[in-house]
Amino acid sequence: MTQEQTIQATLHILNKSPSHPRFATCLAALHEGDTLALAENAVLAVTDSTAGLPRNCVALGADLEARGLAGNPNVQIISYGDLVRLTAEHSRTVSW
Amino acid sequence: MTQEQTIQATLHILNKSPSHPRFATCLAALHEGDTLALAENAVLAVTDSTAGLPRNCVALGADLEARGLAGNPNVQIISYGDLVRLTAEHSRTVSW
Amino acid sequence: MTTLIVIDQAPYGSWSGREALDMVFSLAAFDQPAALLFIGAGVNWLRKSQDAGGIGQKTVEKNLAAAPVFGVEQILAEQSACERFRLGEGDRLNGVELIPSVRDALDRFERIVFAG
Amino acid sequence: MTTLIVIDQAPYGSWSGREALDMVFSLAAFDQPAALLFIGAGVNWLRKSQDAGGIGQKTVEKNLAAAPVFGVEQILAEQSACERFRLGEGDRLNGVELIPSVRDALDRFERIVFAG
Amino acid sequence: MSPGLSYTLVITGAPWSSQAPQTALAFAQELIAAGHHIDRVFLYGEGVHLASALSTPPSDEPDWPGQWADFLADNQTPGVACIASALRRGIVDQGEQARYELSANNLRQPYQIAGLGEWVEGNLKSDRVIYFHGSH
Amino acid sequence: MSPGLSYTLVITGAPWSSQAPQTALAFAQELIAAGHHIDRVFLYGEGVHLASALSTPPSDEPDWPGQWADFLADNQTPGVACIASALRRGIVDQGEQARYELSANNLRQPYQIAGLGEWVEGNLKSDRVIYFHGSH
Repeated sequence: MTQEQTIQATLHILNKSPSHPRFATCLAALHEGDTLALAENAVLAVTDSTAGLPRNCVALGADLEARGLAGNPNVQIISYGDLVRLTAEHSRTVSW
Repeated sequence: MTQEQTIQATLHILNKSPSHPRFATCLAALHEGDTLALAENAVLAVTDSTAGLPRNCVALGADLEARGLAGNPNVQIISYGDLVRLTAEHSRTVSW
Repeated sequence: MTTLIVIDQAPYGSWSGREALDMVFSLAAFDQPAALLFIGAGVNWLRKSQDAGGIGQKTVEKNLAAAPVFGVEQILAEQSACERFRLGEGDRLNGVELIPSVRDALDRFERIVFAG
Repeated sequence: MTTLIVIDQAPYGSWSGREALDMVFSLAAFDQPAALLFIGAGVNWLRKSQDAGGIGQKTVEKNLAAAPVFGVEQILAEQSACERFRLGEGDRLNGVELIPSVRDALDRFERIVFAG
Repeated sequence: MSPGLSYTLVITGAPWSSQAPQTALAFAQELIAAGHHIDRVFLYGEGVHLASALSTPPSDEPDWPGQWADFLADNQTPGVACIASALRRGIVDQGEQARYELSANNLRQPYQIAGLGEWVEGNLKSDRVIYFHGSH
Repeated sequence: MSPGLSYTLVITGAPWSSQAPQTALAFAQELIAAGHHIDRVFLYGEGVHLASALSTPPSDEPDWPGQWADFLADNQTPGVACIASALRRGIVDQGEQARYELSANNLRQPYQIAGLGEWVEGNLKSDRVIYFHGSH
C-alpha cells in the first residue's frame, strides 16, 4: 500500500448533521469515483433540500429508519455489513 | 418577576464558534437593546469578517487573550465580574 | 412563568435532545408550565414513523406525542427548518405549531433553556 | 506514508485539538511521517500572541512552533479560512503553508485523520 | 443592579470536551465576590463528569474537578449531579454502588446525586438560573 | 475485495454524547462476520468513557459499555483506552489508582490502559484504521 501519484478512489464516512460545518467541507472534498457513506446524523441529508449529494452516495439503513427516512428514494440504502465491505474495497477511508 | 407584554432587554451569552449553527441563530434573535456577551469560542467573531456583530456586544477578555485577540478594537472587553454584573442587571438571560 | 426548552440538535446522534425532553417532563411533573421549540436540524425529532430499533435505541416519537398529556403546553417548530428538511404537515407529529421566526418564538417566553 | 491530522475546531473551547496535536507528536516520536492541516475555525490555532493563562490553560503556540523540530513535516492552513478570520502572514506562526482548497490538500496524503 | 441575588448555576458541558466548567468557575468566584449567593450548582448531561473523583489530569494542566470541589467546599455551596445523567455516564455514589452492585463509587466530595427536581426548584426559587453549555 | 483484512478501530466519541460506540459496535460485529480480524479497539479522547465499569443505564436503555465489553471478551479482541485521555477523564485501572493514590478504579474488563503507541502500531500494521468520531 504505497502512495500513488493519482489518488485512488476514496471512501468518505460522514456522520455529521448537514448543519455541521464539516458536512459542507466533506462534500466539497469529494472526487468523481469516490463513495460517500452517510451515517448517524448525516443521513438527514437525504431530506435536506439544501444538500447537493453526489451520485455515489449511500446511507446506513438503520440510521434512516431511526429518523423516519427509510422510504426516501434519494439514496442507496446500505447495511453495516455493506459498510464493512466498502472499507475493505477501499484502501483509503476518511472518517469525517 | 412576572411576564410582561413587552419583552425586557435580554442578555445573550453565546459560547459557540462562529461556524456553529447556533451562532447565526443567536445573532438573528437579538433585539435592539439586548446585550450580546461573547464567551469561549464565540470570541472568534471579533476577527471573523463574515460575522455582523450588533452594537451592544461585549467579549470576555480572558477568552480574547487566550486566542491572541485581546488587541482587537471591534468589541468592548469585559471581565468575568462584568459578566456577573450583566446577569444581575438583566432579569432575562439566554445561554446559547 | 412558562419555560421554553429549545432543541436544535439532530435526533439520535447524541443524548442531549432526550435529556432536554427529560427537563420538559420534569417541569410538567412538578406542575410547572413548559413548552418545546424545535429549530434547525432539531425539527427532525418531529418526523413520523421513526424506528430506532436498528440503532439499539428507543424511539422518541411516542414521548413527544404524549407531551400534551403530561402537561407540556406547546410544541413549536421553526417553519423554515421544516421546509428545509421537507417536513410537511403530513410528515409531522400532530399538534405542532409552526413559527415563522425563532426570534418571535423566543419573545413569547420569559425563560429560555437550550438543550446542552 | 505520511499521516495528515486535520483540525477544524476552534482552539481552547475543547480538548480535541490538543489531543489531535498529541497524535501528531506521537507519530513523530515513533519516526512516522506526519503533517497538520488547519481548516475552518481551526486556523485560529495558528494565531500569534496567544495567552491562555486567564482561562487556566497552557498556550499551544509553543507546541505548534516546535512541531518542525519534533519531525512534523508540514503545517498547512486553508487560505479562505485564514482570510475569513483575518489571519494575515504577520498574524500567523512562521512556517505555515497556505493551501487554496481542502480537497487539494487531502489529495496529497494517503492517510487522513480528523480531530475527534 | 440588585445586590445579593440568589443564583442556580447549571453546567451541561464536561471538562476537557468543553470550556464550560472553567467559565462557570470563574463566574461563580465573581458571584461570591460581588455578594451574591449560589443556591446550588447543578450538573446535567455531560456536565456530570465534573463530579468524577478519579479525574487525574497531568500536574501541569488545570484540574477543574479539583478546583470546583474546593470552591464548593470553601463556600458551602451545594453541588448536585443529576442522577439519570450520572448513572448513564458512570458517576455513582456509595448508595448507587450498593443498589446496582457496582465495583466502586467515584462521586467526588462534596457533590450529591439527586433528581431534576433540584433544577426545577432552582427555577422556582433562585433569582437567576444561568447555564454553561458545551461548545459541541 | 480482500478477505481477511486486519483492522484497528478508533473510537473518539463517548456513549450518550455521541452515536459513535453504537455504530462502531455494529461495524465490528459485521467485520468479524465477514472474516476480518480486529487487531485492537483504541479509545481516544471522549471515547474513553466507553471503558467505564460504573456506567449504569436504565434497564430499558441500551448498555453500550456492557455490550462492547462482551464483544471484546467474546472475540478476544484487545480494547485499549489511551492513558492520557483516560486519566484526565477519570477512567483508571488498579495501577493508576495505586500510583495516584485514588479512592477507586473503574476501568471495565477487558480493557487495558496504554499510550498512543498502540495507535501508531495500528497505523503501521493494520490493513485498515477506521475512526468513529462524535457528532459534536
